Formats: sequence, structure tokens, C-alpha cells
Amino acid sequence: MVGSGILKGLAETARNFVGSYASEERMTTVEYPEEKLPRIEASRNFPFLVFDGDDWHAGMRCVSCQICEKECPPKCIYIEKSTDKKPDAVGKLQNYPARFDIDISVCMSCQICVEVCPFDAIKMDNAFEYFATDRFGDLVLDKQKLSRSNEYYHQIHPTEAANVDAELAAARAKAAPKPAAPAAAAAAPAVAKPAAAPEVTASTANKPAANDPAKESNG
Amino acid sequence: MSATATLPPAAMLLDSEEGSQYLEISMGPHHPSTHGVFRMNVVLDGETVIKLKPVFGYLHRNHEKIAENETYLGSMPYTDRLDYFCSLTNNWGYALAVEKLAGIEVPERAEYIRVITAELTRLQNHASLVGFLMQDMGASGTPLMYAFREREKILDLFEALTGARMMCNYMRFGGCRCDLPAGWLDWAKKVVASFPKFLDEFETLLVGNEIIMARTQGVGVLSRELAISAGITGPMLRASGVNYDLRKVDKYGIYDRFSFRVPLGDHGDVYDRYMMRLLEMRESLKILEQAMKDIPEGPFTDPKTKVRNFRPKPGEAYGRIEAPKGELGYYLISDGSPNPYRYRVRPPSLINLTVLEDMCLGRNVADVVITLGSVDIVLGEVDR
Amino acid sequence: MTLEALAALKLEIEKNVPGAIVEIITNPSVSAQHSLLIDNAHGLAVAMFLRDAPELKLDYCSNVTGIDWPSREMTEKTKVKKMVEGPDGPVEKLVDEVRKWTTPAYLEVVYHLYSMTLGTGPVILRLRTGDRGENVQVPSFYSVWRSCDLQEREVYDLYGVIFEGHPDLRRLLMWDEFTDWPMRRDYVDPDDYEYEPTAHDEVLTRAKAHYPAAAPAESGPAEDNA
Amino acid sequence: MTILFLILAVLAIVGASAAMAFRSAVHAILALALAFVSLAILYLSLDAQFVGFTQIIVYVGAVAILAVFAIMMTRSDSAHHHTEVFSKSWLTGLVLAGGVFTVLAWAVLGDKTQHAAADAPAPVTTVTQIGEALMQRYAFPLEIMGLLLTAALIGAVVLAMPLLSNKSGAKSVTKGDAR
Amino acid sequence: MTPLNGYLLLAAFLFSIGLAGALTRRNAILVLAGIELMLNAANLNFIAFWRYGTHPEALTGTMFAIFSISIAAAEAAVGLGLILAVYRHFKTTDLDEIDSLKG
Amino acid sequence: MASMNTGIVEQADQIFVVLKGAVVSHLPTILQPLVSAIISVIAVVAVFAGLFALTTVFERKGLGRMQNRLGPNRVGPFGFFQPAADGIKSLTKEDLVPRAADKIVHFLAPVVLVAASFLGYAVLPVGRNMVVTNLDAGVLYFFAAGSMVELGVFMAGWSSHSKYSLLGAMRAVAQMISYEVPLVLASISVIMTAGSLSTVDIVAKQAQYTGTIAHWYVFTPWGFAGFILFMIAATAESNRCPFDLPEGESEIIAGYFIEYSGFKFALFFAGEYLGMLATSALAITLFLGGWSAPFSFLAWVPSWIWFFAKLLTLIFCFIWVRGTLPRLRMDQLMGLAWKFMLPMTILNLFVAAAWRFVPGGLPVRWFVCAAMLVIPFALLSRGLRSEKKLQTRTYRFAE
Repeated sequence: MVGSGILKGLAETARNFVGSYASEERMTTVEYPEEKLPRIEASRNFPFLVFDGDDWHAGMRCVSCQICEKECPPKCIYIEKSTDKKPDAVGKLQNYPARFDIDISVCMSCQICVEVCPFDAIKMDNAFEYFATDRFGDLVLDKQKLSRSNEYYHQIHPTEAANVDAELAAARAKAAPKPAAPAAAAAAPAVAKPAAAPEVTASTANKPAANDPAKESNG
Repeated sequence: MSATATLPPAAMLLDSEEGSQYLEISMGPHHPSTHGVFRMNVVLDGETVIKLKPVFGYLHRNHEKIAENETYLGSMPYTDRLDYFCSLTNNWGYALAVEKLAGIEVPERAEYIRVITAELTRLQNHASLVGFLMQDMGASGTPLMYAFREREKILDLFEALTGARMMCNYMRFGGCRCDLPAGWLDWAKKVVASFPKFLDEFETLLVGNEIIMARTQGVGVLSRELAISAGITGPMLRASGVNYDLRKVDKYGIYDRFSFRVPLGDHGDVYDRYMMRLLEMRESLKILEQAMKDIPEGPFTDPKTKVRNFRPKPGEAYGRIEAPKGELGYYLISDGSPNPYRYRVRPPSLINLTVLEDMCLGRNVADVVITLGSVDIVLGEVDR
Repeated sequence: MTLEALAALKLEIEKNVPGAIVEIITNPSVSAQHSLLIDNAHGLAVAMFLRDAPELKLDYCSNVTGIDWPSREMTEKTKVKKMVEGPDGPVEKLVDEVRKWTTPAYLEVVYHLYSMTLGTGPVILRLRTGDRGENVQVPSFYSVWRSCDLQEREVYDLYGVIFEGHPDLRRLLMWDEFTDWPMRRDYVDPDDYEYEPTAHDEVLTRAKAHYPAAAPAESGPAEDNA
Repeated sequence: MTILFLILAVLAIVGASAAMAFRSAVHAILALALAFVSLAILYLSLDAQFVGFTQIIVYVGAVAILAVFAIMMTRSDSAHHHTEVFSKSWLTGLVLAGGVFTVLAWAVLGDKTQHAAADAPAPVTTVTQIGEALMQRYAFPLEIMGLLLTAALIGAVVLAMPLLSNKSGAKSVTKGDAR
Repeated sequence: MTPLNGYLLLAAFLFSIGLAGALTRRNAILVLAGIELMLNAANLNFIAFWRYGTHPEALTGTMFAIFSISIAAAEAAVGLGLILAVYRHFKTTDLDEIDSLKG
Repeated sequence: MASMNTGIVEQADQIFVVLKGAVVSHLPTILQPLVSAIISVIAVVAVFAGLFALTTVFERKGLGRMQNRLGPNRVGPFGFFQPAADGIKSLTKEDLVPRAADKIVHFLAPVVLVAASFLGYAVLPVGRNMVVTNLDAGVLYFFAAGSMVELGVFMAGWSSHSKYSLLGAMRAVAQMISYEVPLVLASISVIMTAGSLSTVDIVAKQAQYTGTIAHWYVFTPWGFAGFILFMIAATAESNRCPFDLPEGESEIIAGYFIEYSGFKFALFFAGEYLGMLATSALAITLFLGGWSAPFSFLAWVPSWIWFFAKLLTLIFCFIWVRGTLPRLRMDQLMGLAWKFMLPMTILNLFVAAAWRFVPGGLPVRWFVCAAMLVIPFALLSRGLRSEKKLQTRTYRFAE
């Protein structure tokens, strides 16, 4: 009879209406600022520069090889090489970026810079609560604003960071026999932090980062 | 009353020989039902459409030109932004074309991952399309919210795999960017297993509803002949009764390994088009179950293919896949340099709009809205 | 489609469409999608034949692409044995011979045809214009395949190929008042620069040139970091 | 001669005059609706409840709305067409109307018959009474009225029904010509 | 002036306005509106006579008004239908033009 | 219930009446009727305006719950101060008037609309002895007030000078005129049975009990059918989903009030909800026994609580339907009015008459009357299906 389909539909919405009070998992939404969804480990947002140790400038892994600048599809990275050299994460003397800017109003979070970086120096952040008051100044991040500690990297992407550290340690071990590697030893403690369980769902990096320049610079 | 004399009502009416009896309205680009910044210039006689001209280009950013100035890899994230609902199938289409051009073999596991992600994409695209269509019919968002509830679960899966919910940028020439993370497959199995429950709910809510039947049956009819001639593809073509699914015809990837059926409609109206989507979701679930059962271990990408400095030999290739909206093709010409000499996207949304006027003439405004809704367009792809 | 099959198809076309000049363009890439170049005068007839021939039934035109081939300076070095007047008489010697020529400039339209009925394809058709200036006409296949409607309009819009016989040849993506052809390779962006925050000095310079009176406050953060 | 009567009378006259004088047909009909409402309230003040409400339903709810509908359908809102509002013989009409009013006013004012006093008790009329009257004394006129309304309904539908050829004409509108 | 005279004068004035409108307006719809106004004026007379008459319990005035309103409704419907039909033919509702075109 | 002190029950029931009486009695006799009327009017306006505010929250929360969302929950406890926030927002928003608009009519339209929406409440008894005025032709008055809303709608649509608003106004007026016919016809069956146009009388007739069951008209076959038909027509009259074509946002964006902003927009919103509340209240009065309790043993609950409880239930039904159904098309809407609603309401009139005159006990009357209603409906369903107008389809699959 005409109308039975409508009644069935009404029953369905009524079931959902009652169900929304009965079962929490039905709810599509969460009350955002108070309640946050668990972070998914792989999620990415904007790139940052990893540094080892405590001094962001001394520990910066980037050697300003400018590969990311060339490969970046929207061309949002701008690098100037330094004229002098400093030891890199492995201990080799390398250039460092005199200037490293990322225009995050142009960046489209594609992760290609991370993929092409041979030095594991640039990684993807997953902080998303950005805001800026100055449309022009605040959206171009310089290298200080971009740098994050290796600990922070471990916090947001534990599995990936553990792999990276293992690779770096191997590279360092290869480089170690050669005598001039005092910087490598200094950088070594960065490996200390144990990686969280490599479970995709489990990562809930809600604790404030130990050294989280993103919050300071944007807050 | 002098203030009102500045804009006579005659200006609202078309100046035609028959005396100004037609009303010309511009639906869009800011209109709640045009699925983005799409515009239709509609001429109405009363509420009957007597002329309809789509106007494109509000979202045009010359994607093809950008890609021609970009490396082969650099275009991959831009393909995400074509049909921003289905970035993974866009990735696949582009990767497929490049693989054809450069003759790259894709490892088995990568093929399975591609099928899984593509079918998940199809699920979320179809579910939300049906939701949007109901929204166009005025259903206060309830079906759309149900669809989004399920879509959210699939997007979480995408995020865990690729790092992004919509702009995945996941596939690479010769495979995928990264392997499935630990535990992902079990999670995906759970999502897929709970999906039929949602489909049942959706169908109870929608399929028997007399109002939906009355609104959609016999509306926006597209004949089989016109559909073929106009190059309509995807569910819209199959709703007109043409058995043409690239997963069956081209058997690209590893689709010949899965058993699934292709639903076909007989009337080619809006009702058939939306039922096609509902039925295709069931079939996609079948493919997903098989793929997730059979997925082998192994490399997730072809190790011989370089990420950087990728220069295919000169030549050209056209690769196409069955995207949720229809046939998505990429045509590439290489001149041996790191950038493609010519990069062309064959957007299903745009070509499916070819027949919009044919489907809408003689119907009224409300029918135009749902006919457009049933075409399933995304303006990122239409305008590129 | 293999080269042999394509050659057979070429013969078939030439048999059924008298006067048609068909040329096979080989594709050196692994995809091996070779194509047929058709002369403009018989384009429509060939298209009709391909659509209606019972053994072909190419009823579905999937893709219409425009391509710009500007004239290019080509140089080719070949080693040629030549008699060279040596100090002790003519000697046969390997000599580099540089051959220079310019490729003809034309616009090309590529059609990818499939058969929905038979599930075969693709057959690739190419049409070429006389040059890139005045002679940019090719026949429109609108009357053969409706799917050429919007796609040919797009090619017209972006490349300036004029499709003769298209009933509604207007700009598709660009606005009606636009005059240039943006997808041509010699297209230069107009200087309607929109100032964006950027780290790139060259872009910034361009932006400043566009906005000569820009206030110092707006000069961007790039200098601050330097 | 209460204040209420004066207010309503002024409203009715203003509404009616505006209805006949406004350039825009829609404005005229809206003014006419004002006159209709004032008249309805006048009926109510005269203790004719039923007639008052019927007046609003029929005149405001139906006649005025139908009139604006007709104006929309015939696109005859003259506010912005630069045509004459009044016909060529407007002077004749005005003089005639003035003459009619003079005669009527003379007759009304010259009438010396005694009517019920101003403070006469309001007659009690219930809907029941009206119903009974309609069903008994006025049964025949009621039937005739029903017949008339039915005939009017059919007649209006037939008159207003668009010619069938119009429908097929809509489909044959040329497509393909620019915009 | 008795209350009745007031109502009668008002009715007379409204009637004249309606008459003037019906005679002078060019727009056919407004001519119809004028006629409605005249009918209304007549109704006011009926009600007033009934209220201040000698036999209010007989309901004559009310009845007359009710019938008059019904007829007015029928007249409006048919009249507007006619105007629509005329409009379809002449593409105008201007009475002077309809007069001069003669089909 | 025997143990209940009837005095307390009586007092709870009549508390507002007594309060008003107490206030009025302190005044001089000449002022008493005027003050009494003013108090009643203010009370009705305040209560129903408040109810309108509450309804908007209920609607948003209810829709949210049906869609598995929370709905507004930020302003005040459980988000119930949301309408206050909305009101402040709409008051402080800039009032935009289109340049080409007819300024005066544009301004008057919301005023006419809201005023007309409020007029109808005068005859609705919200409790025992609680009615602003007991008119002899109360139902007629209600419809007269309702018919003025159409004028307001038209004024809004026409004066905005926008194509969408004009389309919306034409749709709205056509729809309201069409559905007024079944609305009135559905109520006539009640009026016929009750023998009165007075809302108070109609409720009084239903507030009697046979055994424990009240004489609500909805408990009869014709009353039930009439109630359903009335509610369908009422949904259309108040432009609610699935008949919300005049403002169908996906088609004509917002319909006749598209060009309104700020407080005037809020007035349209209010007018629409007030109309919905008024027609629901009339449905309660005509079919659901007004303020009376359904069972005699529940009669101790104060009458006004019954009235508002029923009103909220009906509002929930409106929200429920809105959360479920898409909207109809214009021609289908008109077809429904003239081809389904009109014949069914007329048929219902005959059934109502038959209910009175069919001999034999209650079961026989039930059977006869229900058959008279169900059989035509079933035939209609079959007809629609055989014409393949409304049919689910089966699909073929290619392997």
C-alpha cells in the first residue's frame, strides 16, 4: 500500500533517534575542543625539520642539498646554502641551510619533500590547530619555526621514527671507525626514547610535546 | 514609488519575440544544489525548463598546464585535487598511464592494495553521492549524515594508510608509497564487515520511499544510444543499460581475479542511477572481501623505478580506469624530459555533463536539481 | 592495437573512404599505442566509417586531446665518412656532420576511440592543423560522437583549434572575454599578479613590480629572515 | 458614529481610492486588500460575525490572491511600463462616478425615515441560526448558489487552461544557439 | 446624522470609487477589482440595513451578504479566467488595446 | 485516584484562570474586560513565542539525534538558550534591503505575516476555561486569520524583486490555496459531528467519557482518517517538509524570504513556526480532544498540561517527518492536493455521516466506516502500482 515505504523510513529514523541515546558509537561527531579523536599515527599536515639533541641549530639534520626545493610540486620551499660547514647527523661535514623557509599557505602537504630527502631531515608534522593573525608574515615559516626535536618526531610518528633512528644509527656505525666524529657521539642520545607499540590505531599523542615550537610560535 | 522604478520587472524577463513570457534564472555559481561552483543558465516557462546552458570554469586552474611544468611525480599530488572525493582512484589512473608509458611492472601486493583502496574509495563516493542526491531532494541531511558516518570510517582507514583523509597522494609509479601499516588490514576488514549493515539501513530509509520513487522515476531519462554517443561512463552509463565497466572490459590491475557483477538499469532515469550506486556498493564489498583475503606478502613497490629523475622514453600512452564517477583517463606524451610534454585528463564528470540539457528539457526546476545530482559531478574534476 | 592490425585498418579505411589519406604514426614507447593521422578533408567521412563499420563499431569517443607542436630547431649529428684533404692527399675520415632543420608548427587533435558494443579499442585518430596561426581548422566530430561536444570546446578554448561544424563553439573553461590560448606552449601569463606571502625572492620581486606602491609593511617576511 | 467607525471608514476609503489610483497593479490590489479588511472589521462591529469572517476568507484569502496571481501571470504590472494608467475616456468615467455619488448622497441625507436607534441592542445571530435559515428558508437559493459556483469553477478552469499546443511548443525550443 | 446614514454614505462613496475605477482603469484586472469594490459597498449596505433595520432576527441582510459574497467569488474566478484567456490571445490586459485590435 | 484531593486537582487545573481573575478583580469594573483581554493576549503571545523558541531548539536537537549528531549544546544548559543567542544575532545583524525592492511592501510583509499568524491563537482553548475569546464562529475565524498569511507571503516574494523569491512566493501561495481546501474539508467533518463552529464547544463535546475512554474524534475511523488528512494538509499549509517547496533550498534557495536578513528574516522564521504551532493546536482541538485527557483516570492531570503535551507530540511528529522525507515536486504536490486529498476529505465527510447513521453496535459501525476509507485507498495504491508510477524495480546484473 502507498505509504508503507514512508512508514519504514520513519521507523528507521526513529531507531536512529533512540539509538543515539542508547549507544555512543552511533554518534558521528565528538565535541571537539574538549574531546578529541585519537590521532592516527600516519596522519600528516605540514613539514618540519628534525634536529638531534637540544640545540636546534647545531643538531639540524638538513644539509641544504636543495632536493626538496626542486621536487616540491607547488614550490613552497626556499633554501639558501650556508657558506661554511658543520657536521651533520652522521658526522660528515656538510653545508647547512642559511635560510630554509616554507610557505605553508602554498604547501599542500603532499609529503614529496619527505620522500625525496636522503638525510631524513624533513618530516611531516600532524599538528593541525594552526592559526595566524598576519596573513603575510605568519604563514612563511623560517627554519627556527620549522625545527622540531627528534623526541617530538618520536612522539607523533613512533614507528617511522624508530626506523629512521635505526637507519641513522647504522649509517653512524659505518661512519664511526673514521676518527673525526665527535658530533656523532653528541647526537647519539637522540635514539634513547623507546618507540611506542607499532599499532596504527593506538597513537594518541595528546600530551604536550617537550619541545614544541609550533605551539610557541603560533600560540 | 519612484525608487522602485529603477529596475523594472521587465528586466527580469527574457526579451523574446513572443513577448517577455520566459524567466531566465542563473542557478549557481552560488547555489546550494550545484555541488560546487557550477552554474546553469536556465530559461523557464513557468517552471518548465526550455533551455539550459551549463557554464563552466569557476574552478579552472589549468591542471594540465601545471602538470606539464611539473615532474612526473610532482603531478601526483595534483591528481588528488581533481575529484577530491576519490583521490586514490585518481592516483591509480595517473600511475597506470605512466606505467603504460614507461613499461613498469607493478608487484602483486601493490595491485591488491590498489584494488582495496580503490574499492573503498568507490564505497565512500557512492554513499555520499546518494546522500547528496537526497539532500538535493530536500531530505534535511539525514541520509547524507548516515553516509558521512560511514565515509568517516573509510577516511580514517585512508588516513592511517596514506596520512591524509582526502588528499592521499598514495600511489607511485610501480606500486604504492608505503606498505600497509601493521593492523590496518584487520581494521579494514572490520569496516567492510560492518558496511552491509549501513547499506541495509540506507535501503530501508530510501529504496521503498514513495516520495523518492515519485520524484526520481521517469525523471532525467537518458537513452542508451545517446549515452553511448555522448561518451557517458560509469554508473550513469550502466543505468541506461549499457554493460560497460572497465574493470570487466580492460581488466586493468588484477580485476580479472575477482568475481563480481555489474548492475544494469533499464530506464536510465534518476532512480536507476541512484540504485546503480546502491547496488555497486554491494559488489564493491564483494571485491573487497576477496582482495583482503587473498592479499599476498611481498614488495609494495617496484624497486627498479626511481622516485626522482624519472624520465620515460619518448612516446605516448593513454591509460584509463573505472573511477567511481566513470572512466577516468590520462593521456601522456613524453619527450624524454623529466616533465610530460602533454598531460591530459579525461574527466568523467565533465563528459557526463554533456547530456545535462538533453535530460532536463521539458522538466521543471526541481527535476533539474536532482538530475544534476544524479550525474555525480565534482567541480575539481569538471573544471580542472 | 598492433602495427599490423593498424596497417590493415588503414587499408580498410582507404578502401571505404575514397581519397582519404591515412598515415600511421608509430609510438616508440612500450605502450605501443600507435595512431592514424587523417587528412582534414576526409576526417568526417573516416570518423563516420569507423563508427558505423560493423566489424569496428567504434561508437564511443573517449578522449579528445589538443596538442601544441610549435616549430622547433632540431639538430642531428651524424658521423659521415668523407674524403678529407689531408696533408698527404685525400684521406677517408669520420667527420661530424651537423644537420639542422626546423619541425613544422601545427596543432594536433587526438581522438581515442573505443567500441562499447565490442569492447575493443583504442583506435587513435590524429588530426593536424596547417599551422598555428591562421590555418587552425579541423573538422568537428560533434555529429559523429556527442562526447566531442564539451571536449572539442575545451580544445578550442585552450589551444585555439577551430572545429568546423561544431554547433556551439564557445570558450568552455576560460571566460568569454579572454583572448589568448592558455595551453599553447608559447603562452605567457598576463601580469595580473596576486600578492601572496612567499619565500621566493623572484616571485616577490615580481609581486613588487606589479604593486610598485606596496607599503613596506606588506613587503613580506622574506627579508626579515635573511 | 463611533471612533472605530471613523477609523475604519477612513481606512476603507483610503484603501479603495489607492486601489483605483495606484500605478502599480500589485500595489493597487494590496491597497484593495486593506479596504476589504477594513470592511470586514466594519461587519464585525455591526455584529455580523459570520459575514465578516467570510469576507476575509473570500476577499483577502481568495479574490485578492487570485488577482495578484493573474497580474503575475499576465505580467500586467503597469508600474514600470510607461503606459497610461487610465483609459482615454477617464473623464467620462470620473464624472459619471461623481454623479452617482451625488445622487446617492442626496438620497441618503434626504431620507427622513426613522430607523432603529443607534443604541439598538445587537441582534443575536449564531452560526446555528444562519445554518438553519440556509437549510430551510433559503434552501433553494443555496442550491442555485451551489450550481453557480460549480459552473463558475468549471468555467474558470476551462478558460484558464492553457492550450494543449503550448506544451509541445516548449520542447521544440531550439537548443544549441549561444547561451 | 444617524449611524445608518454614516454607513450608507460610506457605502455610497466606496461604490463611486469602485465605479470610477471600473470606468477609468485600463488594466482589466483592476477593472474587475473596481467591480468587486462596488459589490462590497452593496454588502455594507445590506449589513447596515439589517443591523439598524426593524427585523434583525430575520437575518435577511446577512443572507443577502453571504449570497452576494459567493457570487462575487464566482465572478472573480470567471472574470480572472477570462482575463487570462484574453491575455493569451492578445498578450496584453490593456482594455484600450484589446478594444482596438479586434482579434 | 480516589485518594487524590479533588480540590488540589481543581486548583492546579484552574491556576491560571484563578490568577487572572484575582488580578482583574482588583480593578474598576469598566476596565475589567479590557485588562482581562490584554492579559490573555499577552499570555498567549508570550507562551507561543516562547514555544516557538523552544521548538527551534527541539527541532535542531531532534534532527541532530536522528542523524546521530548532538545538535546545539553550547549555549546554556543542553543548548536550550540557543534561541536567545540566535535572537540576539538576528537583532544585531544588518538589515539588508535590496536596492530594487519595493521598500514599503518589503517592510510590511513580515509584519503582516507574523500578525496574521498570531491572530489564530485567539480561539484556541489551551486549557479548561482558558481561551482568549470564545467565538461562535471560531473555526471560521481561524481560517480567516490563516488566509491573511498568504498575502504576507506574496508581499514578501513580490517586493523583494528577485526571481527566486518570486518563484517561491508563487509556489507558496499556490500551495497554501490548494491545501486550504482539504484542510477546511477535513475540519468540516468534525464541525458537522459536533454541530458547532466554536472551538470551546468542540472540545467540550470531546471531553466526555464512555467508560474510561474519551470521546475524541480521533478514536473513530473518520476522525482518524480526518486527523491524518488534516495533518498532511497542515504540513503543507505551514510549508514544512515534505511540502517545503516554497523555500526548497536546493531548488530556489530560500524561496520568498531569500532577500530578507536580520530580524525580518527571524520574523519569517517565527511566522512559519507560529503557523505550524497554530494548525497543530487546531488539530488537537478538532481531533485530539483539546485539553481533555484520553482516559478518565488521567483526568487529574491539569488540562493545560494535556494541551501542551499533545502540542509537543505533534511538533515532534513534524520534526520526525522532516528528518526522514525528501520533498515533493510542485506538480506532485498539486496532484496530491486535488487528486488525493480533496476526494479523500470529501469521502471522509460521507464516512462521518455514515458513522452517525449506520445501525448496529460499535463493531459494525467500525467495520463499515473503516472499509469505506480503506478500500478506496487500497484501490488507489494498486492503481498507482499498475501504472508503474510508484514501484521498486529489480535490476539485472552482468557477470
